[in-house]
Amino acid sequence: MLDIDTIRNDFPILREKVYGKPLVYLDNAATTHKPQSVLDRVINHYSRQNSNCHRGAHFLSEQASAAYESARESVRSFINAQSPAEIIFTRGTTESINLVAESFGRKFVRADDEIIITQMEHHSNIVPWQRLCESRGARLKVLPMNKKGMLKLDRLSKLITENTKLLCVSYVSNTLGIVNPIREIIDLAHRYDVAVLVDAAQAVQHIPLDVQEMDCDFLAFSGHKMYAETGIGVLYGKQRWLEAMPPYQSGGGMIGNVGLRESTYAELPLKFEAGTANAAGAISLQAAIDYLQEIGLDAIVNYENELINRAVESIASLEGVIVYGDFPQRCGVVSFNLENAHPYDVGMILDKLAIAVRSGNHCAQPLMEHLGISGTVRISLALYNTPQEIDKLIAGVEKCRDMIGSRYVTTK
Amino acid sequence: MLDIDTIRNDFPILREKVYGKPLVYLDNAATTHKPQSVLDRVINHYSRQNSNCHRGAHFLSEQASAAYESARESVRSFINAQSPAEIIFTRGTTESINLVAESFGRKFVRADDEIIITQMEHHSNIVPWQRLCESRGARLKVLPMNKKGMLKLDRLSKLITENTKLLCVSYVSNTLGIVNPIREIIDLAHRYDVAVLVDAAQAVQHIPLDVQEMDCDFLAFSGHKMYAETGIGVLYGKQRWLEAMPPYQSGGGMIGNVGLRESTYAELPLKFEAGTANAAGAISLQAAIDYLQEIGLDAIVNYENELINRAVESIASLEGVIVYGDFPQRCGVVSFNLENAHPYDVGMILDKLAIAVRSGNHCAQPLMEHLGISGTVRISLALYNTPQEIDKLIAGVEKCRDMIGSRYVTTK
Amino acid sequence: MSINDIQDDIVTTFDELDDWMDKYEYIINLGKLLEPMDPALKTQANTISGCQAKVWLYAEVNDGKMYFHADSDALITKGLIMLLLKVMDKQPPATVAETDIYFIDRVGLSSNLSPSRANGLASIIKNIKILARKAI
Amino acid sequence: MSINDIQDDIVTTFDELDDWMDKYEYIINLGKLLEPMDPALKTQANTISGCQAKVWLYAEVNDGKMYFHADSDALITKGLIMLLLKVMDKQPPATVAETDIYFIDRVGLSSNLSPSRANGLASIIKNIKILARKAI
Ligand SMILES: Cc1ncc(COP(=O)(O)O)c(C=O)c1O
Ligand SMILES: Cc1ncc(COP(=O)(O)O)c(C=O)c1O
Repeated sequence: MLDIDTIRNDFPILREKVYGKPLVYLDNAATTHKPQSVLDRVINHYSRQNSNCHRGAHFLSEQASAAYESARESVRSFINAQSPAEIIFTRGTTESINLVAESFGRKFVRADDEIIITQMEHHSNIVPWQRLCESRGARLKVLPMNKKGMLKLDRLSKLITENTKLLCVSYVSNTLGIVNPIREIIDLAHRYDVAVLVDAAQAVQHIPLDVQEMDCDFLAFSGHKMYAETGIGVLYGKQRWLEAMPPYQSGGGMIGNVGLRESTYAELPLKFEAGTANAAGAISLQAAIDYLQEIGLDAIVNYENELINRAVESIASLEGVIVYGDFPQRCGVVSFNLENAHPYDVGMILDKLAIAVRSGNHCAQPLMEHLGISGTVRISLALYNTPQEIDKLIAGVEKCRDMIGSRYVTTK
Repeated sequence: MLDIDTIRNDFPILREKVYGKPLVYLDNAATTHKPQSVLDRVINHYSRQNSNCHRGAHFLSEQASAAYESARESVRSFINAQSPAEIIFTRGTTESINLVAESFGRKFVRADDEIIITQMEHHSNIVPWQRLCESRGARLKVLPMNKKGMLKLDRLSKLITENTKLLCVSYVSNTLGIVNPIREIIDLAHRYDVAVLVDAAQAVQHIPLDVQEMDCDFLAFSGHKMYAETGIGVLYGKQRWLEAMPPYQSGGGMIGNVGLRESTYAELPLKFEAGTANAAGAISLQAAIDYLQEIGLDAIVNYENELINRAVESIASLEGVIVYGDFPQRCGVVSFNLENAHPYDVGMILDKLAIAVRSGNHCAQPLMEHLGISGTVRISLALYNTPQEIDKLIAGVEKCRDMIGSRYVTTK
Repeated sequence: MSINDIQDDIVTTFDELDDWMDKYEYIINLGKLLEPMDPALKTQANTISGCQAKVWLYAEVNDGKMYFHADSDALITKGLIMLLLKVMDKQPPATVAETDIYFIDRVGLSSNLSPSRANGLASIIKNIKILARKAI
Repeated sequence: MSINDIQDDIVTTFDELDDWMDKYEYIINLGKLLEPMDPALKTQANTISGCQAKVWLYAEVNDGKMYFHADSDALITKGLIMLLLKVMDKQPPATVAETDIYFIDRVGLSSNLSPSRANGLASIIKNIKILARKAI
């Protein structure tokens, strides 16, 4: 069991009040808060070892470079990559996916080739592929979902042709919280020699990842959704892909030799890290990983699963509520609506009760179209949420139902 | 006059010792240190208002969005842009330049078009243009320097043809510290309808900037070189250019509508900011601007100019030292070498005296070729450096000369 | 009542409401009172973008006054529209175009709702002003 | 002396030097003692990349022993090469290939110099080992 009181104490923002009430933060899929240990590590970096990495040869620069590379090693070990050369620091999931779209695309995607995405992807795993296909004359294909919110896996082998180059799929949906059978998907794709990019933005903070066991070709996630700073993220890529791909951005740090006419590029992973490294960001990610590992990822998984199940059950038992998706175990996220109420109204009222949820399309418009709605109310959990907070949410939703449904007429 | 003692007290890292000696940090062109007020603002953000910007509608999210946009407004006012729509937050100078190369390039650069750079550019303002020209079949032309280290401006009008689309030039050279006559250059280019991108990475922390007066079309700089966090930077672009350019990266936040086949894009500036915003980074930049403005940019300019002049004079007066560049006023930076000594040796010895300088090619290999050398020792100043530190440097360089030049033979 | 008297009136009403929950209850109940908009007017051209909820806005000019028709699929947005129309409806175009809408700020709705695009209050006001300027 | 005796010897020498300044003075002076390399051997193929200073490395095998020729344009790098050659020169290829070069760590040079690419000590060792493995 997690010691939730201690954990909550680790997060300074959880002591904040909103409209005079204690904050109930249930928008963790958008971004999580940061434990004091992460903040301390960032401040310590800037106060004691700040310097430009991999440039100078002086003491501070060596310290900063060592710290940055040690953060890379932490990430490698956290997702069990084979080599630190496979860990590229980016700004976040969106940039990681853009990197692959541009660089893998430039090298491997030709006219009439195909990229497959799924109907439940986040915009960040849709638009880069649309733009790639447009610029290359390639085709974008979409693996559909069924009514329950699950991918129609039986369609996948029919979608794949010999022109299919890449399958892009999220591990966990940011809207429904469904966990896709990622290994099955990857195995199937590999049987047809199709590479797989996994969007792990909503998985990495909830599920232990092992990229070697998964055998994915690329995997992307963001630091800010796993208790680290904004502005840092990761692209994992199998070394042979990364070796074969051209650089993405260019400039200082990613080059070998620069002549005025021609340049050669640095080795992995620096080849993909143009410009001054965000060392503090990487270090905050390392601190977040340390924090998760100290608590224990298995304990976190258990606790979060229990909590989400409790949330789903309580929400579903409310009258006049529609919960989206029908499958056994949600991961971190539940989406629902009040009948006849706009999700925006529900979100705004909950906000006034100091309950932060997200209402809208969750950057997943195609999924919304599939559901035939314009948006949902989404709650998303982190390891610091409590059963009491779920109870407050339930009371809040009931209050929304009363307010929106009531026939009270103002006299003003 | 600056109150240097107070200022130094603002920077926690300046209290650090290196090899038991007080740190003398003269590598500020690589990255500057951060005042406590910047660190406090970052921590305050994470501890009180952290949330995903422009996504949710709850209290914290509104706070974070407002803070992020207020940071954008600070930057706008700092460089006197016309509108916040012209301020794009990026990771840094390198990304800002890559954004223009990709997006302006895609729209406006065709086969046989020309881009002009100068011989003194940083790799980040060379390689993106090489790659653009390569992929588009365009030509890269180079404005040369004279022996004194100044651009041969009289060559510029001859270099420009009707196919010239863009001129990319640094305001201040990161290696020689020369301040290019930027307004003259821009006026000339505009006379031929050539747009101008200014690399202000080494200018923004030393010289007040006014993009409207300068009339540049694009301007790029990094937060980490002006006392803010790593991982944040700025691209300024004239609104009509930015409107006309296609998005760069794509994903959440930069779109209007996303269908599975087609998407529309958000308005400026969000169109160029795909993925979760680095709000903490932007806020740190705002805090750094506040810090500079509290001290007063004019006072800083005066102080830094005096200090750099003192440094140049003292270094030049040493026997056996070559100072690179011959022009009246350096900005922030001096490059030199000890005769017959490799800059690496000098850098390493100075390091052991706790004096952090940079030795090498400073990501400016073409400039090094022009000088006919493989590297220099570079010192670069910030507002917290002191005359006493320059004296220590001078003593250190003398020590280097003794050690490297001595005929002492070990008996071991 | 002058347009600013109406604005001041709204500010007073909100001042008397104790907390944000009450203020929103008030807005929601206002929203329920918004007259239904003719579905034929809910065209693409009359749709305001930049709001999380859908918003439609249309204006006619009659006898030198503007008559607004507006709707939203969210109740709170409807309520905000009601507030805006209290101030703007049946006013001359020039007045609508020139009036400084300060009640939003005074009531605390702007700091509370902006700068996120979710609400689009700013968008609605902008579009009201555009319509008014066209009608001058 | 065994290869590890030599390494231990170096460690002792460095331990006796008071501070980093003295240690570097020692390295620099070693550098001055490095025998000049035949310019004909300073070919592109014999250049090690990844160092801020230029480094050339070449090896011959004679009577089952490796004879290294190396140089750099920086004195400190020359000194580091001297230290490496003290340990590796005139040893059988298999020994060179297999020996764990621990003195670098013990002396504190690795934490002090890595992981920056400026120094390239790691590159030099890697290349020495590659040459040795080829010679086995
Ligand atoms: C003139 C110049 N341009 C560009 C850059 C690149 O900046 P960054 O590494 O922050 O992207 C630098 C600094 O390294 C610079 O000095
Ligand atoms: C599944 C998924 N993919 C991608 C993203 C984009 O992440 P970021 O905004 O950190 O780049 C998100 C989060 O918004 C997400 O939930």
